[in-house]
Amino acid sequence: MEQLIVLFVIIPLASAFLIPVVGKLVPYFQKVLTSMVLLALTILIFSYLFSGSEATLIYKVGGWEAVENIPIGIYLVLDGLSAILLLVINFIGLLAAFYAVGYMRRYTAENNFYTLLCLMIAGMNGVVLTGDLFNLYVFLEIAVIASYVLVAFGIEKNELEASFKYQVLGGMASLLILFGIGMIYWLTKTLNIADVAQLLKGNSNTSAVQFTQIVLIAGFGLKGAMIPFHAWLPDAHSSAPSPISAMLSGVLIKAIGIYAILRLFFNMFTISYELALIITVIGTLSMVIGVLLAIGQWDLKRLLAYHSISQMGYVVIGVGMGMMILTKGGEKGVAALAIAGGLFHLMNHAVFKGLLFLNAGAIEYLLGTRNLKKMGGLGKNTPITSASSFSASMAISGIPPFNGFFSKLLIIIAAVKGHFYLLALLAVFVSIITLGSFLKFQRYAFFNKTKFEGRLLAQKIPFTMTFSMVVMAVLCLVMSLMIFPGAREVFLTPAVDVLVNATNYSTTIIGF
Amino acid sequence: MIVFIMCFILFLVGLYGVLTRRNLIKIVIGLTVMEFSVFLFLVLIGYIAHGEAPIIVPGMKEPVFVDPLPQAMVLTAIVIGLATTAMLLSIAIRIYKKYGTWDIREIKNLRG
Amino acid sequence: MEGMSNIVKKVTQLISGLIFMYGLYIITHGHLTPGGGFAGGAIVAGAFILLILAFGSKALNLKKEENATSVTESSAILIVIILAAIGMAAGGAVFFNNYLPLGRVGELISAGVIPLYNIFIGMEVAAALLTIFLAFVIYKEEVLK
Amino acid sequence: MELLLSIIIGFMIIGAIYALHANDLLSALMAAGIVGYSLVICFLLLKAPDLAIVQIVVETITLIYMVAIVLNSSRKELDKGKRRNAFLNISIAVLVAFALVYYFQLAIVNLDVLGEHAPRMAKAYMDGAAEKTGSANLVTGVLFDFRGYDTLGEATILFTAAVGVLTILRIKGRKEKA
Repeated sequence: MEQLIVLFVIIPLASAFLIPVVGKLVPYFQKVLTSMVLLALTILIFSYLFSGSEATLIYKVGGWEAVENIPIGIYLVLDGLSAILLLVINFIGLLAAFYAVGYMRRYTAENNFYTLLCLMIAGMNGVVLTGDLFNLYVFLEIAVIASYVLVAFGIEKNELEASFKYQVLGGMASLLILFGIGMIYWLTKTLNIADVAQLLKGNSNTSAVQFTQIVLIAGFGLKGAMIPFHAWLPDAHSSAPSPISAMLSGVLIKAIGIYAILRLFFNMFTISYELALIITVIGTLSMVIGVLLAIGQWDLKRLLAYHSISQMGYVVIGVGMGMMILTKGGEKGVAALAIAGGLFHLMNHAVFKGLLFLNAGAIEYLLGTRNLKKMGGLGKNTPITSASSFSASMAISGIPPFNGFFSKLLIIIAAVKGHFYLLALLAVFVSIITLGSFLKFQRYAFFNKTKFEGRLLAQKIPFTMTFSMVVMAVLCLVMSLMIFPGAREVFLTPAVDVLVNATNYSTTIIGF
Repeated sequence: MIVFIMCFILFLVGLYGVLTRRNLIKIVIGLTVMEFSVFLFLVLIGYIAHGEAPIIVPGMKEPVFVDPLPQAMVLTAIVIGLATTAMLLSIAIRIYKKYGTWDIREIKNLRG
Repeated sequence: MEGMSNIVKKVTQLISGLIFMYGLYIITHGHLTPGGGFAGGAIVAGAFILLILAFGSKALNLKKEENATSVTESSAILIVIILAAIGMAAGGAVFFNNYLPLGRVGELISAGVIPLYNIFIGMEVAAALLTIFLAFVIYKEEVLK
Repeated sequence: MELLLSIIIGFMIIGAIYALHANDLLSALMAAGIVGYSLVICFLLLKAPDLAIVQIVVETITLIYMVAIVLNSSRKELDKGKRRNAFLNISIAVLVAFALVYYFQLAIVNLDVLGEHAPRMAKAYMDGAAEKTGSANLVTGVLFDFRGYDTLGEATILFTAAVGVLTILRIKGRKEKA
């Protein structure tokens, strides 16, 4: 299994380079190749998860062994946290790519679409796997530049503007991250995350380290669209083609924004109380303001984009609370519960937000409009879309049988146990508003009496789109089983261990 | 010490340009200025006094080399900057064709 | 985009061959002198851009050129990733392993696989920059029409 | 050395400010070019010949791209009505800049000064580099052998940019509804 880690990056890259060459000659080549590649990667990550090996796998690119215990090459590290992120990236990527087979017939240059999708996934896989700071920056750039283009794929006026704003803010965030990496290299003279963790173990409260932490939070916060930096998200996610908004909202802001903050601030910097406070405050702001902004929206995709911000807030407060409890020396059980809630919500959100964007795409495919007021009466002639959208809406607003309920429940229980009563109250309040706005979406889109007066663009939704939606809808139910001891050990516990006892990340690598 | 502060000031000038300029091309220029300052910052960190350029010339006796790692990082980052600028320019020219102006405020009220 | 005056055309005819050769020199001597795949590739692309600027876009069928450059670009980087993957099969069975003999420092044929990487990455950079420039030129042609 | 560098960076700052406030876009581009080429001088002073070559060529190509776009577009800056509270904006900007610089200065006060850099990860790259990678140019050795994985990512980024520009500048975005 050790040799197979690199395949997560080589296979998507090789297929991305192959598609422009072969794609022009063989018509269906790029669609089939992309789906096969992503299927293979999903099976690979499932095999790692179910092998239950628990050991963090380390792959030294180029075969450079550590010299006097100082790592000199680039290390690829696969542990619990990166495993569930890889699962989310590749599985949602597979479903989005399969969905896109039917949806992208309306667009020209499909060859480039599949190349850029493979590059984005290769970039995200590279970010999640790497154990080296500058390598994280390079692969982050690959994923982000591919997403800039995919946002502006339809080259309409508003898509170009949205992509330009996204690119300018994304470029600034990348420079802040590079600036932060420069500061870390200045402090510790090394780029390997585990090595930096060893060096920074002692003096983690000097002003230089705090300045670096703030710069990095600003950079990754901008990439993860947290509240003070969320300006680009509604335009970018609403103007992208639907499978891409599903990937952006469901996966990209997690793999690049949240994962990087978790990895750097838990495993690299020694966790401090002020840092945990900043992260939790940002999370709460995102949660509350995100949902308040979402209420007044009538454009379906913008509504979903704003909800992404507020749901990200849930994940961030879950993890922030865990960090606060750990630094305050509270009992590890509650901290593990909070972090488990945050990570579980991260996986759930990827599924139901992806499904909601796919539904929006199906509706747009049929009616050609995204405005809730103009929609209506879809309940009858598109049973599958309305059923899957119903299950996704119930999941996002946290109704019992669906997975959203269990992850929010974990977060709220942890908040109550950790005496964060205000956070628990806010979490419930935001969940109710989310339910309200999604009932509005259901009523207007599916159960509205008024017949849709415009011309139907297509009679029926292609098979590939319905198949992906059905699979995701079923997932919304199946994933709630992850809370029970059977499945939890496989998925959640290793990831939570990585974050709770954060220091043994560096000991396993350096001690190696 | 003064050099690092000047470098940071250059970063702030670029940031000021990106945030306040209304012209699309000037925003791209502001971004490139920010890139320059970050590249300079990285190379400044790797400089060693009386160090030699990191090329092994046969006639050298016991040379002290400047740190090659930040230089490798900056070489990669320069080409990333070129790729980002090319992307920004291609979108800027497309927006210019659709609206006929480089000015953001003009674009906002043309959009209506 | 119409070409420039005859003086510029004549000078370009003389110089662009030289620039092209200089770019190749920088690529192939990447592991001996400063420069390498990236710098050399950009210089080679500069030579071609100079030709297009001087002789205007009528001189060559741009659309065909663009496809040609994007295909060379994809194949060049495909070869780079295959070279790196060969490392997995040969030597220490590790990605990006330097499996060819290193030879003596300072000679042209030394440093194992590095010159091969240099050459193909130089090809890829030149083709990428040329594709981007051709895309701009073709787009301005469409706009003017 | 430090004095010489700070003078050059001072000129770069002035050039950048002019580039952002120039009326005509072409002169703004020229000023941006000056800033780019003075960066090349800094690289040469800091003993980084590799970067000097790459920066010169990349700066030239960036200028060619920008001028190719701006040449026959509306180059005059549309500044309808000088900003009424120009003085207020500038003072706010200077104040914020001063606060950030003060905080940055506080952060770096006890870090190594320019020149005193004891490499830790890079030490293995430098001593005995000829035997490990066999390349006389250490930076190429680091780029293609110690950290070849970065360079693969790097070449992919250029590939993405090329495919991206082709996608964005294509003529028709969507097929007409049949």
